[in-house]
Amino acid sequence: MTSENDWPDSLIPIIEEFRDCFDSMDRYELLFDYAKKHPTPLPPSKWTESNQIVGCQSRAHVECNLDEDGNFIMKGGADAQIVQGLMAITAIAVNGLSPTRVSQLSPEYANTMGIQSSLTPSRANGFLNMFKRIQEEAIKLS
Amino acid sequence: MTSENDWPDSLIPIIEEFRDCFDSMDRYELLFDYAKKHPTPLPPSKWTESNQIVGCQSRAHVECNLDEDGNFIMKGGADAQIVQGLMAITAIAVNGLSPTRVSQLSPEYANTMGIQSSLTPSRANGFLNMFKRIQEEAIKLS
Amino acid sequence: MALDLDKIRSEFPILERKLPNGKQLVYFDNAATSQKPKCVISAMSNYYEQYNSNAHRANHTLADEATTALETARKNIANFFGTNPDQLIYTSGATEAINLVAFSWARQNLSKDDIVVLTEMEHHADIVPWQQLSKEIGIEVRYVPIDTETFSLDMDAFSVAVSGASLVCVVHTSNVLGVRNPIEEIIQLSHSSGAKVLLDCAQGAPHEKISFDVMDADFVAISAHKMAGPTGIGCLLVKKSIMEKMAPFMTGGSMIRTVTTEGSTFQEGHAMFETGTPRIAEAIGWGAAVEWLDKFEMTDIHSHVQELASWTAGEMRKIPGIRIYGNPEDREGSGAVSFLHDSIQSLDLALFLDEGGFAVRTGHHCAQPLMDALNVPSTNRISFWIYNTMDEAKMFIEYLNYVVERFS
Amino acid sequence: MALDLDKIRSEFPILERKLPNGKQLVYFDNAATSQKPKCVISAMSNYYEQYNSNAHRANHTLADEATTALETARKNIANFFGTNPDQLIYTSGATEAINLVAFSWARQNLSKDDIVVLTEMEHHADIVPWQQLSKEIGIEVRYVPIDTETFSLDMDAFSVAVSGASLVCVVHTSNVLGVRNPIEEIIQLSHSSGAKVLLDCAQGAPHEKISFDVMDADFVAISAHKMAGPTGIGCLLVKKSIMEKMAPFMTGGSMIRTVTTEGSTFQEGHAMFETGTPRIAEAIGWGAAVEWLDKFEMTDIHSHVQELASWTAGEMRKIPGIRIYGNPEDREGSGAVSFLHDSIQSLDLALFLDEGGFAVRTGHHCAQPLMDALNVPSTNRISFWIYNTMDEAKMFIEYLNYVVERFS
Ligand SMILES: Cc1ncc(COP(=O)(O)O)c(C=O)c1O
Ligand SMILES: Cc1ncc(COP(=O)(O)O)c(C=O)c1O
Repeated sequence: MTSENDWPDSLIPIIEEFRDCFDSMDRYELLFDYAKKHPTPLPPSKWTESNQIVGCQSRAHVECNLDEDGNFIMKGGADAQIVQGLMAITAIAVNGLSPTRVSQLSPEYANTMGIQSSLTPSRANGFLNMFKRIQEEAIKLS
Repeated sequence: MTSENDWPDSLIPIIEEFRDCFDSMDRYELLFDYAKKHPTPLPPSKWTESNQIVGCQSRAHVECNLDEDGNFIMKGGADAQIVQGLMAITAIAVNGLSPTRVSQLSPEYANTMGIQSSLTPSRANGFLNMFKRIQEEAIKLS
Repeated sequence: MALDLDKIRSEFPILERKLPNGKQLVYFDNAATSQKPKCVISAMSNYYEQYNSNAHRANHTLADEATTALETARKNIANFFGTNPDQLIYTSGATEAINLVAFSWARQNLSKDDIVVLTEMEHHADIVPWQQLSKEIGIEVRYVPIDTETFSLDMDAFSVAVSGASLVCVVHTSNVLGVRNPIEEIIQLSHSSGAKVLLDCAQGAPHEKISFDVMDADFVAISAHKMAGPTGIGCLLVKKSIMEKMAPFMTGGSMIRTVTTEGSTFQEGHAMFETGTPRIAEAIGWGAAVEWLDKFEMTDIHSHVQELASWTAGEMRKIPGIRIYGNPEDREGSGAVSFLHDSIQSLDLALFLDEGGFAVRTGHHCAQPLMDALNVPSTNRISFWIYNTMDEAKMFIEYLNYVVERFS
Repeated sequence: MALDLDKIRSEFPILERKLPNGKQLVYFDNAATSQKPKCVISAMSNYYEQYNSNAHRANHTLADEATTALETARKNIANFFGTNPDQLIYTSGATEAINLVAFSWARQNLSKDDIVVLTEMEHHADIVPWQQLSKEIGIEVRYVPIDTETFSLDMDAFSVAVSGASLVCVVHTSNVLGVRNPIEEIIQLSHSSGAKVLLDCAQGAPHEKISFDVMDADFVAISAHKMAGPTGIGCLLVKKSIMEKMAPFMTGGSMIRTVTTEGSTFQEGHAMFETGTPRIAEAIGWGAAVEWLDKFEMTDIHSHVQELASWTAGEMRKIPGIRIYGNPEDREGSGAVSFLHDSIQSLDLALFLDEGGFAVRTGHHCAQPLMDALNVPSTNRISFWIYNTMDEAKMFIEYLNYVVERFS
């Protein structure tokens, strides 16, 4: 598992940004912004039962592949913007890494960013389910 | 309804006897004695579904008739001696009265004798069910 | 008579709750479950601390006290619902009550060619048991549509659907729309075309006095937990003459008269349908709840809720992008306000509202066919009850305005 | 390790109860229902006072807390019974658990020619559902007799009966005799002849650690209220592979995945069998009860009960006219002592014992076929649990002697 000073480079400025937030509503606003900046969105037309994340309250779907260089690419889509924002940040973090690296990543960043603490346990669970799903896919792809 | 000074004569000495009891166990002992002295017992061979008193915890059966003089006769049988004792006393009280008189009697004597207060509500209920049944029969016979 | 809200609120310990983020709880999820006054909670604790014992066949004092309490509760609850205890069967809630009708009555009295009429407004509890029955014995299930402009049942369609039907199952008050259906007319039309009527009063009972004998429905399903009572209990009210046509459902202790290895005979009346150790504490709790509710007039509770709902809905309609599903300003109905914002997704809005301390339900509310009819996947829903205040409503409107301004 | 009885008793408020006649309560009706420690009562009050809310689809804090508590309880209860939460279905008690097997599994997997094996020792809850199934689909029901001298199952007869059977339903520990059946042998014999096994552990669970995964039964039925938990809840433990072969029983909210007017799809696993608003307070209470019980070793509880039972039974055997049905001196078993006096009728004795403050059960104990086998209409039964003391046992013997002397 990665430790804090071991985050993917792309994640570091995002973590800083969230740490500067004043309160939860600020963080949510930032998540809303990120939702719009998802680097590899999965459009609703591609949402299927097989790529759905179970145990999420909102609908959330992920599809993971390798690009031509063998680097990990996670496409994601969710109906709730806050979930979409979390997915976007996750995609920014994992896209371009090796699948092995992805499978060793820790989901702790959500905590470090102060997001997880403002989620109720079952929503935090939804996030962890998404993360687990991505790592399972990464293991399959590595 | 009868008031206290209106009990059938046969009941008066019994009430006195119970009032002299020291405690519930004494009263139960007396009920046991009366169970053996039932003037018109109904033997178990005559217990049928139609003469069973519903809502009694123990099995209890009554059969009511008029004798050749048109006086009320209640035959009773129960598996529990305490119920049988209560039935015996009731039989002593009502046997030989006119059915109209029986239908106007009050079940209060069980209270006056101190018996009802030592019965739990559902047992007291059982006694009242028996009494109601006898009165219904008395009305039919009058 | 106006309700003394300070006094009422002081009887609900939970209303003082602060959420982990420090915000004061504003409980607007009453259609999901109501809060319980102290007297209900303590009636149950008191049972456990003073006379807990298995009821029935009571030959010791504690057992007798427990039995008496259980049956006294039945009497009081039945009385509250305008009927006698012989017509009340304890269940685990409205869901089990409806299933009981499906298993004990419908499986006995309906067959392949029978027709059951439902509405698009039904809760899943009043849909799936009938779909299952249809799969099993082939009954036809008809759905009466709603008018999505007026949010009311299409009574013309109802009149057509009821013809030839054996059973009509209708929600008294919709948990999503808050709409109260014209049950008097429904009962009258159903009976005159020879159909029995099952009313799902899960939402109706907390808002309107249910008078079973007067309303003349054949079956009424109710949950305690939505009307100040505990979880785990509810009832089915059934007309005596119809109860006699019901066969046992679950079987075991208490519901039998005799058991031999050759076969068994059963109790009559409600006892036939209540097996196993009774929900004693729950019945006592519910009994305490109706006793508490009886201190008020249901019409006063209703007026209070209606005032909150109509003010709140009015203010919400002024907020850009908010659309309300239902007619919360109507005099009838539960005052539940289902709504959506056109750009803030319902689950995001749920999170924002929770962040502000507002307990609001979001989702399909176990009424997916209604969601389909409304052509939405889910709604946000606020719902009021006796202890909610105008201040809470104002705080909500203020907060909702802030959220919409910031996030839309 | 010896139990600290003073400390234990101090946790049960009811044990200080005086009856209306001034007598101190001696609670010897534990096989009917156990008393509840303060922590169980307050876990439920605390739920109602702090975070009462409808569970599932939790999009506000309270609902999330309630859901988490409900599922944490499931985890802890499953863990207490040596299995994982996926194999635990909440029911209203052991009775509903057995009915669930009859409705969801047996109606799917058995037909006319199948054989279900019961014993003469079963509680009505484990007889009537099978008789009903037999009436409905024509399965054969076989009863394994008991040896009325040794009060144990006739295992030779069992070996014969099991051949060709599809399902064997056996009570782990008899509520009347206190006898613990050789369930290991029963499970082994049943499985090797291809039958599934349902154990009625209503009486076993309060006296012996149930390790579902180790014991390898297919179904286990348990009631919370007999093991320090509240009324209105219990569970069915089911092997995952078998749960997959079960069809829905009661239907409605929560157990569905999708509902349309065309039809519905269902959840998988335990969620398929739990519909309607969950028994939230009850699950939380039961969770607190297993947590409390987990502070002790079940073997210590058992030794304590066994010591009381065997001393009491020994003394009772010295009283003229008393006959005991069962072997309370045995190392195994629940220590329930069923008895009769040869001249004092059981209901009279019940009244005398109640007068002395002793809560004792009297009747057929929902086991009429066993009564028939024993050739008695009813018995008096005392049953001990963790908080009973040798002093209470001595008072009982003294009082019973007095009653017998005075009334026989
Ligand atoms: C052996 C046995 N099985 C089943 C039951 C039924 O349990 P419940 O009434 O809690 O459903 C009992 C309790 O009375 C019992 O003792
Ligand atoms: C209209 C309606 N019917 C039925 C139910 C089911 O009630 P319960 O979950 O208490 O069984 C509900 C509650 O969610 C409801 O709102």
